[in-house]
Amino acid sequence: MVQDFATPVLRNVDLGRGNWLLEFPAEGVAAAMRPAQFFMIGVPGSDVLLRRPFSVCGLPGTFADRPDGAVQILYRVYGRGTALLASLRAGATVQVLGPLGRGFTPPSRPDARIVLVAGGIGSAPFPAFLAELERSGRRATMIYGARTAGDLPLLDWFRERCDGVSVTTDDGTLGARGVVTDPLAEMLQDADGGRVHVYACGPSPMLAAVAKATLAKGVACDLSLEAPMACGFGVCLGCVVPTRREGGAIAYERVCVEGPVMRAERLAW
Amino acid sequence: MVQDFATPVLRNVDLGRGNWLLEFPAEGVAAAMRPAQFFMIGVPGSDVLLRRPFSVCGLPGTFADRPDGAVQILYRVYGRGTALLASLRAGATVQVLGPLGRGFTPPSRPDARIVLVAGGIGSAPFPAFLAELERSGRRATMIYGARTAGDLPLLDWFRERCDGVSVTTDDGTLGARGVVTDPLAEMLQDADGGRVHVYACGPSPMLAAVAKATLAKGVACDLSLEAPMACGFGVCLGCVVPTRREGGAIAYERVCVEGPVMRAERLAW
Amino acid sequence: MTPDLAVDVGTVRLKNPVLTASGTFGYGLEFLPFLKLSELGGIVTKGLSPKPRRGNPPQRIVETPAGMLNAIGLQNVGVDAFLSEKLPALREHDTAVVANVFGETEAEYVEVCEKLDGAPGLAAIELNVSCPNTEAGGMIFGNDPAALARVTRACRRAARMPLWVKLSPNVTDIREVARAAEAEGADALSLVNTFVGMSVDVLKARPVLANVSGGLSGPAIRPLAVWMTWQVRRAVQVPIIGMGGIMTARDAMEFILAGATAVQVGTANFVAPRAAVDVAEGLAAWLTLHGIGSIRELTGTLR
Amino acid sequence: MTPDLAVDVGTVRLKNPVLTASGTFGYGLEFLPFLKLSELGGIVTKGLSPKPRRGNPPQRIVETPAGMLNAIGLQNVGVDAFLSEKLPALREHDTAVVANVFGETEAEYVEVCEKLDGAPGLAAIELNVSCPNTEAGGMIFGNDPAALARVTRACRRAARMPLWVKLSPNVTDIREVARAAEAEGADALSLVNTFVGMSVDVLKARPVLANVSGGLSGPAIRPLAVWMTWQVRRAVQVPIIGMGGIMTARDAMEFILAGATAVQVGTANFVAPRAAVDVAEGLAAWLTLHGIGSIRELTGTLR
Ligand SMILES: Cc1cc2nc3c(=O)[nH]c(=O)nc-3n(C[C@H](O)[C@H](O)[C@H](O)COP(=O)(O)OP(=O)(O)OC[C@H]3O[C@@H](n4cnc5c(N)ncnc54)[C@H](O)[C@@H]3O)c2cc1C
Ligand SMILES: Cc1cc2nc3c(=O)[nH]c(=O)nc-3n(C[C@H](O)[C@H](O)[C@H](O)COP(=O)(O)OP(=O)(O)OC[C@H]3O[C@@H](n4cnc5c(N)ncnc54)[C@H](O)[C@@H]3O)c2cc1C
Ligand SMILES: Cc1cc2nc3c(=O)[nH]c(=O)nc-3n(C[C@H](O)[C@H](O)[C@H](O)COP(=O)(O)O)c2cc1C
Ligand SMILES: Cc1cc2nc3c(=O)[nH]c(=O)nc-3n(C[C@H](O)[C@H](O)[C@H](O)COP(=O)(O)O)c2cc1C
Ligand code: FES
Ligand code: FES
Repeated sequence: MVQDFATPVLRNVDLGRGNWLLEFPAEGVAAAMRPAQFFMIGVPGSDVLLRRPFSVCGLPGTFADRPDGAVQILYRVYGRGTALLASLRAGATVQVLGPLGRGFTPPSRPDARIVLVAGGIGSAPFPAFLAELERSGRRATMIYGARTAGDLPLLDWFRERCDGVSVTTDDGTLGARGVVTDPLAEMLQDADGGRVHVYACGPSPMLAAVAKATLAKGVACDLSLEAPMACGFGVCLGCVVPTRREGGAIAYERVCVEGPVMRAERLAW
Repeated sequence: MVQDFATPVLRNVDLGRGNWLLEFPAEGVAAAMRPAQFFMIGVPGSDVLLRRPFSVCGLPGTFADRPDGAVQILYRVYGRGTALLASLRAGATVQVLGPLGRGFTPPSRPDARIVLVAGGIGSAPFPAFLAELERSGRRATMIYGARTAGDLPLLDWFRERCDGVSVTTDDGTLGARGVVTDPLAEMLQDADGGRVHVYACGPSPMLAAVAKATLAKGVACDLSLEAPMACGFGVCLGCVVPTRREGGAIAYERVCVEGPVMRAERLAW
Repeated sequence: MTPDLAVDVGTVRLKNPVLTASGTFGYGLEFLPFLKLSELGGIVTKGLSPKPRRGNPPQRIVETPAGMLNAIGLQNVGVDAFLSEKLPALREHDTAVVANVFGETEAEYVEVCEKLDGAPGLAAIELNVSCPNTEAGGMIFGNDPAALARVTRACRRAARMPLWVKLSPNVTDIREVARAAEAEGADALSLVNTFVGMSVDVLKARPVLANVSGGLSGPAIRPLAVWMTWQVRRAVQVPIIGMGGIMTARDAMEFILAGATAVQVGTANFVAPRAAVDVAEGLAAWLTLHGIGSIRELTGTLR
Repeated sequence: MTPDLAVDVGTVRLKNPVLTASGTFGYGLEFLPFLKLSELGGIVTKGLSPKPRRGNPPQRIVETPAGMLNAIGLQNVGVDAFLSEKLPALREHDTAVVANVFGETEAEYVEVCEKLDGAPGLAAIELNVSCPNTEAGGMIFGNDPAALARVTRACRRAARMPLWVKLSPNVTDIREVARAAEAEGADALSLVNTFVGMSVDVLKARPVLANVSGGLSGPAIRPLAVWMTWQVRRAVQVPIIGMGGIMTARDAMEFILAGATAVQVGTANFVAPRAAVDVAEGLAAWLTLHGIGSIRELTGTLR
């Protein structure tokens, strides 16, 4: 179950343009962890008080040649907490709480057509998920968008493992100029809606657009949500999103416990 | 003059029992710096807000084989700030302000008998001072006390360079059981008071006892004082000690500007 | 000899002086993966209102230097669900359970107190008076000695069980509100609640929190909370439960020496789920190290 | 195009909105090794009293989480030495010099104001009203709207030059004292002064500061100070000079967006002697980056 452990940084790899891959041993928890579950990670002695949430990116087996029991997170330098992470070298100690939250579950229909939609660093949970799908002999298509060509970490890795990756960039520096919902709309047009299952992770406006597009077509859609978090395990009530209850009433549910993965139709955006 | 500079840690050597020697390049300021002047040192991004004061221990030439332009501080892990320093490895960045304050000045009398009195980590300013004395062909006697044998950093180094080091420990684990004022009193008994010049650095109660002993004998005595500091350059008024004005009135003077080295007779303890 | 950590907050005996602060420990059960509730002197629940409340829209929290702002808006399951669902489960654990109570009117406070009074397994009621009084133009109950006196008196009548009043620090002189609560029969005073603050998203030129302002907690406020503890100690006779930025046993000692019989650990629970247990164990280690038999020998011994 | 940083605090034009806070910048001259005073919008002197004061015994300062407590006790050279020794030297520098003033009685405030009024090279007087009124049982002038009104009125009569009143944050509702100062003719309000706090040496069971309590400053208090700025902005018409924990241009932007015409940098000067200049330069860079012509377009634009 969930554990709180201090662990050394094994590697902290600069992927360029502010994207980093951090690796640490997590023997006790890696086996039980699901893709899109997350860790709360802190750096003792720093001036960052609260830990920050990060999806697990690589579980044992996800990336070839990585040590047994080690996991990876893919992160982007955003503010103080992520800048601090980026300053760590191998050997530094991080304090890690996890696994937390509800991750992705593969579609129950064996013939489902799986579509992954990632916005920039929102691709973080997909490597572990793809590896899991692969192990059960399943494939996925990916739509991967960002502002510009450099903001698509691990693109080559995804290209090797997906049945095609449609790239979009706001500035047209790679793939189609546009946003992820453009290729998504195309895909959904021809497809048998009941067969398609979309998994999306990225900034909230993107997730809202993906939710809208899939709901309109009656397509199953799981979103991995973001929210500022203080605790990560359900007690501060800081990370809520508005959801719709049966009957239409609005409630606030916790991204860290009821999420981060929620069905698109539950959200009251 | 005084500079504020970021500089990499070259070495951070664990001397045991919480004593450390930190080395960093200080090209711009090392040449102008006097023994017992000090630096304010901070670690950006840490949860320690204010810098901490440390005497310069080694200036270029003090320790053989150390790189040109590098300086050393000798410090003891005391609270949060010094624990943070001890956690730094070579390559980490420290923010350094200095040189600050008024340092030691060798006695003007060429035939003066120089006695250094150090309490534990209070030995920090003496290596640079001894090296300077040596360069002008002068020698010193040392009295070096601490609670216990392990708390006498650089003792061997001092033994090589002084005309005798009298060691005292509270617990008798090395040298004479007792305090530094025991051998000091003996020395002052026989000596020509007008020729002796005492330089002392250590915890305030020790300095007060040294001041008392020397003043009673009319012996010249310079004390390197300690005080909590916020700025280190005279503007916060946080580091004051009570001094006696002509006429006997008490004033509060700044350890960081009017000190850290002050004549024993000025203090109104 | 194992050191004696037990303390008496009035008639409430705690096995150790460390409780968890309201709103930072859920209803307690969320922490079972990390600790045994019996390791704690007590727990204080999330604030309870007559009806469930859904709370404020997000963004509800933001980190600030050595602290955080929160504007949760008192989201809670309501007193009835607490009594039927949470309290029975908590009763299984050997710790003092304190129900934190709030209302928007005096009548709401009274309603919740009446429902809680005498509930089996409940050790005390703690009134959160840092709430706007909707009947009095939104003025904060706890910021006005007269209003605080009125709500304390009403709750005192409504509940015979131990009644703690949790003071707001956003006042000119906390001793005035402390005396008002004591005079109206509070059995103990908890202090402090959060300080009102605000954070600005400078890129958007908008408040970070949807609620505009929030309550500041965490280490940043500790010196202010210790000072208030020391001031209140010399103004009242009833026991004090001190809090504000306690992260370690050393921090707790500041409050205990300044006069707090017990302490609460809040924001630290988010940073490290075992924080409160670590504080209690650290206090035990402290007593052992210094050869002190009981924590009670230290309470209020600041000179 | 170089961005326009000039602001008007009433009739006082500042070349940029960054001043240094009283008590954190000495008399200004101590910073000449690090910066040109002309790089600053202005400087505020250490608080000046009728006679020199030697201040409190040590220990006077202690670091706290993201902040520090100080109990300097208003050590200063006295108004006469300031006028004869410091001001002439400051006049050589192209920056606005503001004299911070305090007294233990209304008469002392008036005496210092009269001496300073119209002194060549002085841009404004700032009243520090966070002082105990020795004639009124030690009550803090600035914590009581009526007392604040009286001392403001008296100083307003004593000085024709711009008069700023610096508010104490240790009050239930800062808008009340803000309105009182405005009504009595304050030309601008500076906020906030330090929050009262205390730190305990747990090994000695003694307060760390010889004075027992001290004033909390630094990043820890920023969210509280920003909130007070925003509150006061909507309560008064006069310009606000915001401060409390400003370390960077981003921090200064919080205050400016919340309604501060200018800001003061305090504790940051201890951490980095060029901090205030860095804030001013950072604001210029911000304007350039966002293509904004003048900082005045941003003042109070928080929605
Ligand atoms: C379940 C979950 C999984 C995540 N996984 C990853 C991941 O794998 N890789 C990755 O790079 N990032 C991930 N994130 C986002 C990551 O947690 C944030 O980027 C990080 O917390 C930012 O911290 P910071 O200290 O750098 O920025 P801060 O200084 O904390 O933030 C700067 C500003 O952004 C705001 N802010 C902070 N966090 C968020 C947020 N999550 N949403 C909206 N505004 C915010 C703050 O209020 C502040 O104004 C995840 C978030 C969640 C909730
Ligand atoms: C001019 C000068 C030169 C110095 N040179 C050296 C040196 O070369 N090597 C060395 O090891 N140390 C030196 N010191 C002392 C050193 O600065 C302190 O040990 C250090 O600041 C402690 O910081 P900390 O964060 O570890 O402890 P903190 O956590 O800051 O302190 C813990 C406790 O000690 C108190 N405290 C902090 N500093 C002092 C102090 N200076 N005196 C009394 N009480 C204090 C605090 O109030 C607090 O209660 C020097 C001090 C001065 C003023
Ligand atoms: C997220 C959060 C929610 C809180 N909710 C409540 C509450 O419901 N009732 C209450 O009395 N105090 C509440 N508080 C205040 C805490 O109980 C405590 O008084 C305060 O946080 C100071 O302690 P700390 O610095 O250790 O967190 C809350 C604090 C936080 C951070
Ligand atoms: C060491 C110190 C001394 C101070 N002295 C004064 C003073 O003499 N007069 C005054 O009005 N404010 C004084 N202050 C308060 C500051 O001017 C400022 O209001 C406060 O520190 C908040 O700003 P900061 O967080 O940027 O430091 C002092 C603050 C400190 C830290
Ligand atoms: S982060 Fe605390 S409840 Fe979700
Ligand atoms: S440390 Fe600030 S005046 Fe000496």
